[in-house]
Amino acid sequence: MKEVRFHGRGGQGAVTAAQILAKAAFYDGKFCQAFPFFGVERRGAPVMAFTRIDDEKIRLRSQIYEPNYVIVQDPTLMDSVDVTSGIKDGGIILINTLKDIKLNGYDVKTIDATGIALEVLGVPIVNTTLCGAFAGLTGEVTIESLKKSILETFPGKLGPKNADAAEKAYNLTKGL
Amino acid sequence: MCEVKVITGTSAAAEAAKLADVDVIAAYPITPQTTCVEKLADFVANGELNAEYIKVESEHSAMSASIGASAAGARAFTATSSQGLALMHEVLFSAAGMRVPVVMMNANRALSAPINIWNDQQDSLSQRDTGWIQLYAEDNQEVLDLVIQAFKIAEDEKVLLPVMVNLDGFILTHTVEPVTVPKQENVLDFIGTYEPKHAYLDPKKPMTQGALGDPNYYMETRYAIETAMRNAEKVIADVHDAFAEKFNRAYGNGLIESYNLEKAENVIIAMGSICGTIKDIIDLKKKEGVEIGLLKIRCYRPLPVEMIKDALKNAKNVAILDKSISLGMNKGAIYADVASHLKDKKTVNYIVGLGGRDITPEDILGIYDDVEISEDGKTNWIGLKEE
Amino acid sequence: MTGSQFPREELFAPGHRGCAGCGAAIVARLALKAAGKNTIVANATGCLEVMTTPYPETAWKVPWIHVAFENAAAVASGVEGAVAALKRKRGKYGEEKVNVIAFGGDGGTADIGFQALSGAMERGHDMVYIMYDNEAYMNTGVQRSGSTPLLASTTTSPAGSLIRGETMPKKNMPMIMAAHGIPYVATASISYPEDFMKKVKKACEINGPAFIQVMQPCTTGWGYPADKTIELGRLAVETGVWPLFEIENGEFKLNYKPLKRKPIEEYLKVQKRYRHLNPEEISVIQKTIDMKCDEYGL
Amino acid sequence: MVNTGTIIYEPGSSANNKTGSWRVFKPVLDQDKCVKCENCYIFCPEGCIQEKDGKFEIDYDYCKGCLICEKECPVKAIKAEREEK
Repeated sequence: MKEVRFHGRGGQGAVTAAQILAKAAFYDGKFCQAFPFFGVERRGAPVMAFTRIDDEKIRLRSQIYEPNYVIVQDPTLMDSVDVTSGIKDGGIILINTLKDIKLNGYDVKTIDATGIALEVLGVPIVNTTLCGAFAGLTGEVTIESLKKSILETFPGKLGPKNADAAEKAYNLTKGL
Repeated sequence: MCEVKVITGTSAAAEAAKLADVDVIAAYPITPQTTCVEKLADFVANGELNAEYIKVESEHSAMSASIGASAAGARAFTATSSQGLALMHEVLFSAAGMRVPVVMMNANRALSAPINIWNDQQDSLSQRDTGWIQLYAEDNQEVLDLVIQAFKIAEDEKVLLPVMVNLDGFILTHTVEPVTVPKQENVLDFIGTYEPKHAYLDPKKPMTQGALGDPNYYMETRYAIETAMRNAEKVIADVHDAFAEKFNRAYGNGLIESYNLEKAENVIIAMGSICGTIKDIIDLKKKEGVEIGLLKIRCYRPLPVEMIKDALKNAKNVAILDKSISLGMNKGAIYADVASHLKDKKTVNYIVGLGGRDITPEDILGIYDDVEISEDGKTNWIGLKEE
Repeated sequence: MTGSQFPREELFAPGHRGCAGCGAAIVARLALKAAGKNTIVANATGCLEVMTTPYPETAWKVPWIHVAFENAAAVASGVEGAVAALKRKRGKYGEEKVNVIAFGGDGGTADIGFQALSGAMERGHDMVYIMYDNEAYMNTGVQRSGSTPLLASTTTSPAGSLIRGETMPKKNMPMIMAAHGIPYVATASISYPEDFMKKVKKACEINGPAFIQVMQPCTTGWGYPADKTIELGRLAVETGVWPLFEIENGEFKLNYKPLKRKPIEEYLKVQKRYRHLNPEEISVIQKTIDMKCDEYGL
Repeated sequence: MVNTGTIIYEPGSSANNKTGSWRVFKPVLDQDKCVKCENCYIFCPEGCIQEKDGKFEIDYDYCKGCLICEKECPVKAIKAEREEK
């Protein structure tokens, strides 16, 4: 089983991202589960969301304490939240940033998801872009399934745009 | 053909109500139930569900309107949680006493104070004596399947009681996972149309519902509900079996589910989503050559006591998990109900997950270890931070 | 006057357990005569409910439902929803309009049932809510409600040496209902049956919510001989205590204006609940009634 | 056996309960004086004054003796008599 933890701010779509990833895994023929950290956070406050992916039916109902992957939507979160908490050996932390961030002892990958989102979507909403980057980096979900999941999540004009943003990030991170 | 959707537990409940082609929905929003009634509102707004959606001003009115609709002969559905369920308390008795087969989804959530929106099962367990059939889901698929089955159980002439389908707040309500959604024609073929013979409101055949029952009649009406509850045991099993045959999904015998109970001496009794985690632990230990078991209660009212006793005949040490607490007794509701029927075994009560306290696989492993050494009749609060 | 000015069909049967001279029974009987047999009734807990349906007997010849005290409007909402859905989906109830009428006493309406009533009215259900107002909780033994008038003595607002009965004026339900913007609000009295029945009929015909508050003297709670039920209702109107009016689509219309209002004392002196009043207190009540009548153009 | 849900299927079955025994005073209608104004008919809380062949008749099976009819009769055609019990 692979476990992913998203760090975001209320309103940035972390929960949606976790669900998009879960659905993408499902389209790849895997079992999945996605859920938010069950809080009362409002827009702007730090939030978490989780995705589980497995080849077998997922029955486990506890929260995720030792993720394989961590996705950070906003680097300023790292001032108040320990994004490295519990991460498994060999785990990857994907951070949306312009800077070259290093965290001692952790495999950190960075991407300017905000830049891609602004360019493709016209708004700094990075959740789908980061999903694309995650797919490129880890290969846990295929880009085809991810795009299908995104198109289903955003019916109408937003769908193709978000799928493009994800694909752009995917191509930048593939094989990194 | 079915369609598999990656959806939340509340969406699964809403999908099931839609498949059942409900006539009237009366609902009031409360966390973590809201996404169910939002989804239903979408269905109605888009013409996918032909129903009257009454946006009531409270849960008390939600239940009252549901009773009115069902008493008039309509298939009625509502959903609530926690404080909302507590607010309904008075009229829950009325629904059962008036024998209206309302189906309700309840998102299990803790009760105030302090205010807490997270999961435990205190809300529904506190309603155990209202005359409602209570069913509990382990995952989102079971939510959908239970809501469909609930209509068929509630509307059965041998039952005619309201049914509450419970799912753990957030743990299921806000978690997406794959759910197989059957075709509506198959569901309607399975549950049929609601054509009540006992209760409807039609000027062509006037009847009086909700009469005064004086001491000459009242006891008989309560006994009739108890009889219907006993009838429901068989109906729930039959409906489950028929559902399993038609839709290819089974859950034990419909009332309880045994998991590795044949060889296990140390077993857990539990209800709801935690059963999934427990099954994982049981499989894990099996690989190590250790046999432990689970008895999942799917139907809490009517409580299938004989089935439980029979399923546990090989068990020695029984850990009973409760996500509720009867204050002043230091026991959870399931323990209080079940332990007295297991006198030849050691029973230990574990109070877990109150107000959303997470229950980890390590907690479950610890309970299996503890039940073997703990003294009989003890109560342990798991994860309690003691000063 | 000859011929039948009133419908002869009786939809409210005799044998009910109401007190001799019961005003609530007159409300139900007249309302059903006006509404006709294509009617479903939802009843709040209260005198009317208890006295008409001790199992296994019912006084009702129309479909009737009771659930609890505070929820008649919510139950009626569900019934109305069911009727709409079953008509649309399964062709039930035929072509004719089905009236959904909720009955609640003053306690079940202005106090404990107020929230459910407000919700039902605001949601625009096609229903008629009839508040039968006897100005106290009669079913439980004459306790004060929000509809109890100033200085009336009840068992929970007793006339003592220090406190002289109810300290607050009667809650103004018709105006509160009018503020909901519903198409029809009216006051009525059982002592003016033509007026009351005309209003019930109109309320049934209107699409959307209608509210009628009908004054209904109570021999037991008010303390007067049973034969004076109608006389007291008439005195309430003639003295200006209970003006008869309609508010139709926001337009206020006074239905009856006495040539000369009778002094309030004539109304008060017949009733035990006002027996403790001294002339000064009677003049206080007279003043409040005068002010209200000025407001309503009486 | 109590009906499921304590539902009553016989509309108007309260008529089984003869409330006439409650009476202390009995209203007696003088048909010669009656002008058929219908006051007694419409104000009766029991609905036990009904028109039959052009005449109003009081059903003493149900009349509780409230005497609203006597009070509201404009021509004093109804008189109260003490019940002989």
